[in-house]
Amino acid sequence: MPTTQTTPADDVILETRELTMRFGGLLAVADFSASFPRGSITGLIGPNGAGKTTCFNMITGFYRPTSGEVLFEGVPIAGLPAHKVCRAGIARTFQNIRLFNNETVLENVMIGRHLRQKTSWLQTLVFTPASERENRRDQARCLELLDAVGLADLAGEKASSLPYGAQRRLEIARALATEPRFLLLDEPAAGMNPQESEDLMGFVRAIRQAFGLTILLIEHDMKVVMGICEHLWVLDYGQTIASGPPEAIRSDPKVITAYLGEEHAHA
Amino acid sequence: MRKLLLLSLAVVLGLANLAFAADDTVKIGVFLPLTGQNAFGGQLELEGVQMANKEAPTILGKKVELFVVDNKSDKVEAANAVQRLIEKEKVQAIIGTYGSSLAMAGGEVSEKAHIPQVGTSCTNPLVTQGKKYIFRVCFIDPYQGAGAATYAFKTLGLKKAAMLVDVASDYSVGLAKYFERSFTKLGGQMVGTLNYQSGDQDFTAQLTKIISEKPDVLFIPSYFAEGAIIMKQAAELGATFKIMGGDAMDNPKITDIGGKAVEGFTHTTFPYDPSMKNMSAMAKKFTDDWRAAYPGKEPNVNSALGYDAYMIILDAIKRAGKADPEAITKALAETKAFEGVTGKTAINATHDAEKPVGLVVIKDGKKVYEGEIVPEL
Amino acid sequence: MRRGRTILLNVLAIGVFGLLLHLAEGYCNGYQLQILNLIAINIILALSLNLIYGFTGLFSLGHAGFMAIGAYVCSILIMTPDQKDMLFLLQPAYDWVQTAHAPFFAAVLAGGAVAAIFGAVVGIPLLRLGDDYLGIATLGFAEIIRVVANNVPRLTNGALGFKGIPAYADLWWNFGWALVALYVIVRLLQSNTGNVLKAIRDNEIAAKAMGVDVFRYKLLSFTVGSFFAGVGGALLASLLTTIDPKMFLFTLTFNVLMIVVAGGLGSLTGSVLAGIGITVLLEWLRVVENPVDLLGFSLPGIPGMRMVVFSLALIVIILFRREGLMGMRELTWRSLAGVFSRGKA
Amino acid sequence: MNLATFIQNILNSLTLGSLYALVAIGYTMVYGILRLINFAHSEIFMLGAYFVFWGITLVHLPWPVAMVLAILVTASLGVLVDQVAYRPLRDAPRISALISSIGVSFFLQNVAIVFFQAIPREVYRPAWLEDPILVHGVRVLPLTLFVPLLSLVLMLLLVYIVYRTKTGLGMRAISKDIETSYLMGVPVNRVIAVTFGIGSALAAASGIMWALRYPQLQPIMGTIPGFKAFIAAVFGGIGSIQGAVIGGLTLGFIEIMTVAFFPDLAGYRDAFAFVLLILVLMVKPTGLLGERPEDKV
Repeated sequence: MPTTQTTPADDVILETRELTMRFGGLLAVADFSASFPRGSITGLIGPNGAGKTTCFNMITGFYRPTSGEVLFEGVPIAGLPAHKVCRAGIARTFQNIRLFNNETVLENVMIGRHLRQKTSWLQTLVFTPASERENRRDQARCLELLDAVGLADLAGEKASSLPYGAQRRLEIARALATEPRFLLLDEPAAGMNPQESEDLMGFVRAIRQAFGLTILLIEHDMKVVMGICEHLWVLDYGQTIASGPPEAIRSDPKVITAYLGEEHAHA
Repeated sequence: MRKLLLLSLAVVLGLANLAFAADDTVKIGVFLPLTGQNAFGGQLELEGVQMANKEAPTILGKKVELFVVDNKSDKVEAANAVQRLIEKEKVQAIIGTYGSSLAMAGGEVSEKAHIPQVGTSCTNPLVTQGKKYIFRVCFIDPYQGAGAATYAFKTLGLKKAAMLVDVASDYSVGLAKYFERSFTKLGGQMVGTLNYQSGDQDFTAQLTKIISEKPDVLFIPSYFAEGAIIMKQAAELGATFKIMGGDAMDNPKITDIGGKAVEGFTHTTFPYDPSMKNMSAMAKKFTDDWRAAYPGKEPNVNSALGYDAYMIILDAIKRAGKADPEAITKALAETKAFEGVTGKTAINATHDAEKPVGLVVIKDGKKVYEGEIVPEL
Repeated sequence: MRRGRTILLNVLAIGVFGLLLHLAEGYCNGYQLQILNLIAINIILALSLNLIYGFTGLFSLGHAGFMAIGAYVCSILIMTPDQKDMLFLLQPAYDWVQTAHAPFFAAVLAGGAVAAIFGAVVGIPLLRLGDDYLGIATLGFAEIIRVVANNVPRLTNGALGFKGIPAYADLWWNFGWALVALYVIVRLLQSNTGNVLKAIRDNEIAAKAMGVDVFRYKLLSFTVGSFFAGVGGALLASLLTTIDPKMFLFTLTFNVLMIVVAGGLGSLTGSVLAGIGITVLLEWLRVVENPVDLLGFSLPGIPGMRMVVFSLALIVIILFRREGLMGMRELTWRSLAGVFSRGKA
Repeated sequence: MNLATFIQNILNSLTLGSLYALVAIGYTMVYGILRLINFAHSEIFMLGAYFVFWGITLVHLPWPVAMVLAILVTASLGVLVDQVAYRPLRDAPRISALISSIGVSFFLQNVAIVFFQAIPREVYRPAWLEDPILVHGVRVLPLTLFVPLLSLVLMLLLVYIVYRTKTGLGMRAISKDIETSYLMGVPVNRVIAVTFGIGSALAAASGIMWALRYPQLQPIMGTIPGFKAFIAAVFGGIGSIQGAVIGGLTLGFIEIMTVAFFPDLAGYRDAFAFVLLILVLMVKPTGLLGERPEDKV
C-alpha cells in the first residue's frame, strides 16, 4: 500500500491503523491506515459508496470499528462514544446538513459551546455570577464565530429559515464552537455554485489559519479538492487505492479507473 | 374559528343558565356511576331514584327537583360531582352512590359542606366512619361477609372454602376479608385465595388452580360483570363446587349472561327481590309500579335501594318539617322505623342501615329469594 | 434595559396574580375553587410532560406512575399515625409507614424526590429505547406501579387506598408549586442546558457530534419531569383527600398528554393556557349530560355524552390545528406588546 | 400439579395466546406501514363482537352469517376510521395521528356506552362449541380448540395475502419506505386502506372469538385485551407478523403458567406483560423479530 509520509511522525495529529468496518457480510472499509499531519488540509475522495463517510463515522465515534485503531494525539479513541471524541477535540459536519432546525442560529452555535462550559443549569436557576458571566462570555464568543462565517446578522433567525449555503457555514461555525483541533467536513461544497465553492476554499483556509486546525474533508467537487487539499486519500469499495499529493493522484491510473471505469484508464 | 368558539361557549353557558330552578323547590342531588366500570349498578339505581321521584314528586307542598351527575366510576369525578351539586345546584341533600370508594370521595365533600348524603349501595365500613352527614340505606360488608359465611358453613355444611378476589376493588378485598374471618372463626378451612384485577376476562389459570384444591365452596366477592364470566369459565373447566357471592352480583341479567353456569349460585343481598314470597306491602307496590313503568324489565335490589334512598330523605324532611340540610341530617340520624322496599330500616349509631341479610339462589334459570339469615359473628 | 423590564413585569404579574388568588379565595365557592386548584395541578403536570416530550423529544407515557408515587409518598407522610392505624383495615401498615410523618411542604418535596429517583432508576435502562418503544415501556412502568400498589397492602392499603388525607393543598400551595415548576422549567430551558435538550429533540445525531452526552441529558430531563409529576400527584392527593390505585390508570397520562398537545409541544405558555382551557372545558361539558329544557322541549340527559363530545373535540383539534394552540411559540411580554401595538395601529 | 391440570393449563394458554396473537397482528400491520399505534384497534375489536350480537338478536341472522357480516362491517368501519381520522394526518408529525387514534378510541368507546349502555350483554354461542369432550380426564371444550384453529386459518390467509398477492407486495414496499413506494407507483392510499380493512377484520374476528370464549359484551371489553395484544406485538417486534404471533402466544403462556405455578402472584398478572416487555426490550430494543432501523449518519 502506498503511503507517503511528508512530515515527521511526532507532528501527526491523527492516525488510523488498519481501520476496518463490516456491516454483516459487507466490507465497508478495509484496513484504512492513514496519518494526518498537524495543520494540514487532507482530502478523502472516492466514488459513491466507497466508504468515505464510514471512515468519518469511525473516527468521530458514530461507529465502533470492527477492528483497527484511531490515535488522536497519540491516544487511542476508536470505540469511544461520539460525545467523548468531540470532547477530545474532534468536530465534524454532516453530508446531509444536520442543524437544530427549531432553534436560532445563535442557539445552534451555543450548543457547540456546551461541552466547554463549567457552570450547571442549577446555577442558572439562581442567577449565580459565575454562570451569568460564563453565559455572557460564551454568547459573545459565538457571535464572533458567526461573524467569522458571515452570519452575525442572522443570529436571531431560526436555523431552518437560512439559505442552503448559510446552513453549511452555520454547521461549520457550530463545529468550531466546540474548540476542535481536528475538523472533519463531509462534502462542504455540495450543492454550491462555482462562486460559492470558490469562496468556500478561501473560507476553509482561513479557518485553518485562525483556529489552528487540521482539516479532513470529503468532497466530490474536484476543483475544490485539488484547490485546497495538500494530500489526498482515495477509497474504492472500502480499499485504499491511492494516496499522495493532488498532482500525483490526478494522474494515477488506478484512481481514474475507479472514477471513470476500466476503458478510460488506458485512453 | 375563534369567534365560533366564543359563540358556542356563550350558547353553552346560556343553556346552563336555563336550568335554574325556582325557590319553592326541594333540591336533591344524585351522583351515581352512569358510565365507566360501575355503570350497570349506577344506571339501575338511578332508575329507582327517578321512579321514586315520579311517585313522590312533592314534600311539604314543595316540588322535589332532582339533579343527576355522573361520577363516571371515578373518584376525582365523584368529588367534583358532589362539589358541583352543592355549590352550583345548591342541593339540600344528596343521594349516592354505588361503590364505596366513590361514596367516600364524594362524602368528604358533603361532610365539609354540611350537606347530608345517603349512600345507596356502598357497603364498606369506612364510608360513614366518623362522619356526621353521611348515611346509607344498605348494611355493611362485615355483616354481609359474616352472613355469607354463616350460610355456607352452618346452613349448607360446607367446610372448605376458596376465594377469587379482585385486588383492584376495595369492595372485593374488604368483603373477602370479612368472609374469611367469619368462615374460619366458625371452624371452616380456607384452601386457597387467588387474585385478579378488575377488567380481567380470563380466569382460567386461577380457576384451574382452585379446582385442583377441591374446595366445597368458592366465594367470589366480585362485581356482576366479572362474576358471571368467572362462573361460566368455572363450569367449562368442570368445576362442581358451590359458588357464592355478595350483593354486587345481584343483577337481573345474571341468568342471561351466565346461562346454565350460574345454576345453583347463591349470593347475599339486601332484603328485596321481585321473586320474594312474603313481600311487604311497600315492596309489592314498588314491584308492581316498576313493572308498570318499565315493561319487560325486572326490578332489582339496586333500583330498590335507589328508591329507598330517595324515600328516606323525604321521610326525614317530613319529620323535620323543613328541608334545611341540618334539619334533614338530624332527622336522618333519628330514623328508627322507616318502611322501605328493602325492609324496615333503622339508622344506627354509625349511620348504617340495620336490616337482615337476604339470600338469592339461581334455580332453573330464575332468581329465587331464599329468605334471610342472621349472621353469626 | 430590556431584561430589567422583563423582571419588573414578571414581579408585577406575580403580584397581580397573588391578589387575584386572594380575591378568588374570598369570592369563589368551593366548586370554583376546586376547578382552580385542578387547573394549577394540571399545569404542573403538563409543564413536566412538555419538558420531557415537547422539549427533549422523549415519548414518555409514564406520567400516571410518577404521579402515583408522589401521591402515595406525600399521603403517607401527612397522615397522622392514628389515621393510618384506622385506615389499614385489612393488614397493618409496615412500621415505617405507620410512624412516618412530615409537614406538608416536606411531604410534597419528598413525593417529588421519590418520583425523581424512580424516574432516574427506570430512565437508566429505558431511555436507551427509541421513541415508540420508549412510550410503551414507560406506559408499562406506570401500569406496573399501579399493579404493585394493588398488591402491597401493607404499604398502600391495596385497593382500599387512602381516605381522609389532610386537605392542605389550597390555592396558595397549588399555584405556588405551579409557579415553582414554571420558574424551574423556564430557567432550565433558557440555560444552555435547555438548548442542549432542544438540540437532542431536533437532531440527536448532531447533538452527539457537538459533544453532548445525549443519554445524560435525557436522563436529566426525564428526572426533572418525573420530579414535578410526583409533585403534581402529591398535591392532587391532598386536594382530593382520597387516592387509590385505580385513580392512576393510563387515561390519566393521556389527559396530561392531551393538554400538552393542545397547548403545543414545545410551548410552556401553551401548556399553561391549555391546562386552564381543558380543565374548564371538561367541567363545562357536564352540561351536555344534564337534562336540558330548550324552548319548551325537554331533552333527557345522556350519560357518557360528555366524553363523546370531548373525544370529538380532541379529534377535531388534532385534524385542524395539529400543532396545538401555540405550536412551538411562547407568549412573552414582547409578543404581547407586539399584539397590543398592532391592535393600535 | 397433576397431568390433567397441566394439560388444562396448556389448553388455556393456547386459547388466550392465539387470541392475543390475532389482535396483535392488527396492531402490527398498521404499525408496520404507518408507524402508528392504532389505539382505536381495541374499540374495533369490541364493535366486531357487538355487531354479531345485533345481527343475531335484531336481524335474526344465523350465527355464521352474522359472524361474516360483522367482520365485513367492522372492516369497512376500520377503513372509514383511517380515512376520516388518520389520512389527513399522513404528513403530520407522528404524535398527531397517535393523538387522533386515542381520540377515536375514546369516541367509539363512549358512543358504545351511550348507545349500547354499560350493562353487560349475553353472547350467543352455538351449542356444538359448548359441550365438553372428555379426553383422558381432561375436559376439552370444542371452543378451546376452535379458537386457536380459526386463528391459525386466519393467520395463514393473511400470510398468503402479504407474501403472495400484489397488494401484499405493496404493503411490504410501503413498510420499507413509503416515499419510494409513492415514486414507484404503488397505490399507497389504497394499500393503506386495504391494510386497515384487513387489520380491522382480524380485530373483529378476534373480538367475536373473545366474546365466545369470555361470553359477555361490554363497551369496555376491548381495552385490556387490546392493551395486552399491543404489548405482545411490541414484544414480538412490531411490524413483523410472525413476531406478533410469537408475542401473543408467549404472553398467553406466561400469563397462564405463572399463575399456575405461582398462584400467589396471580394479583400481579396484569403486570407480567410489561415486565416481560421491558426485559426483552433491554436485550433487543426493537423486540424479538423487529428489524433494527439503520442508524443512518
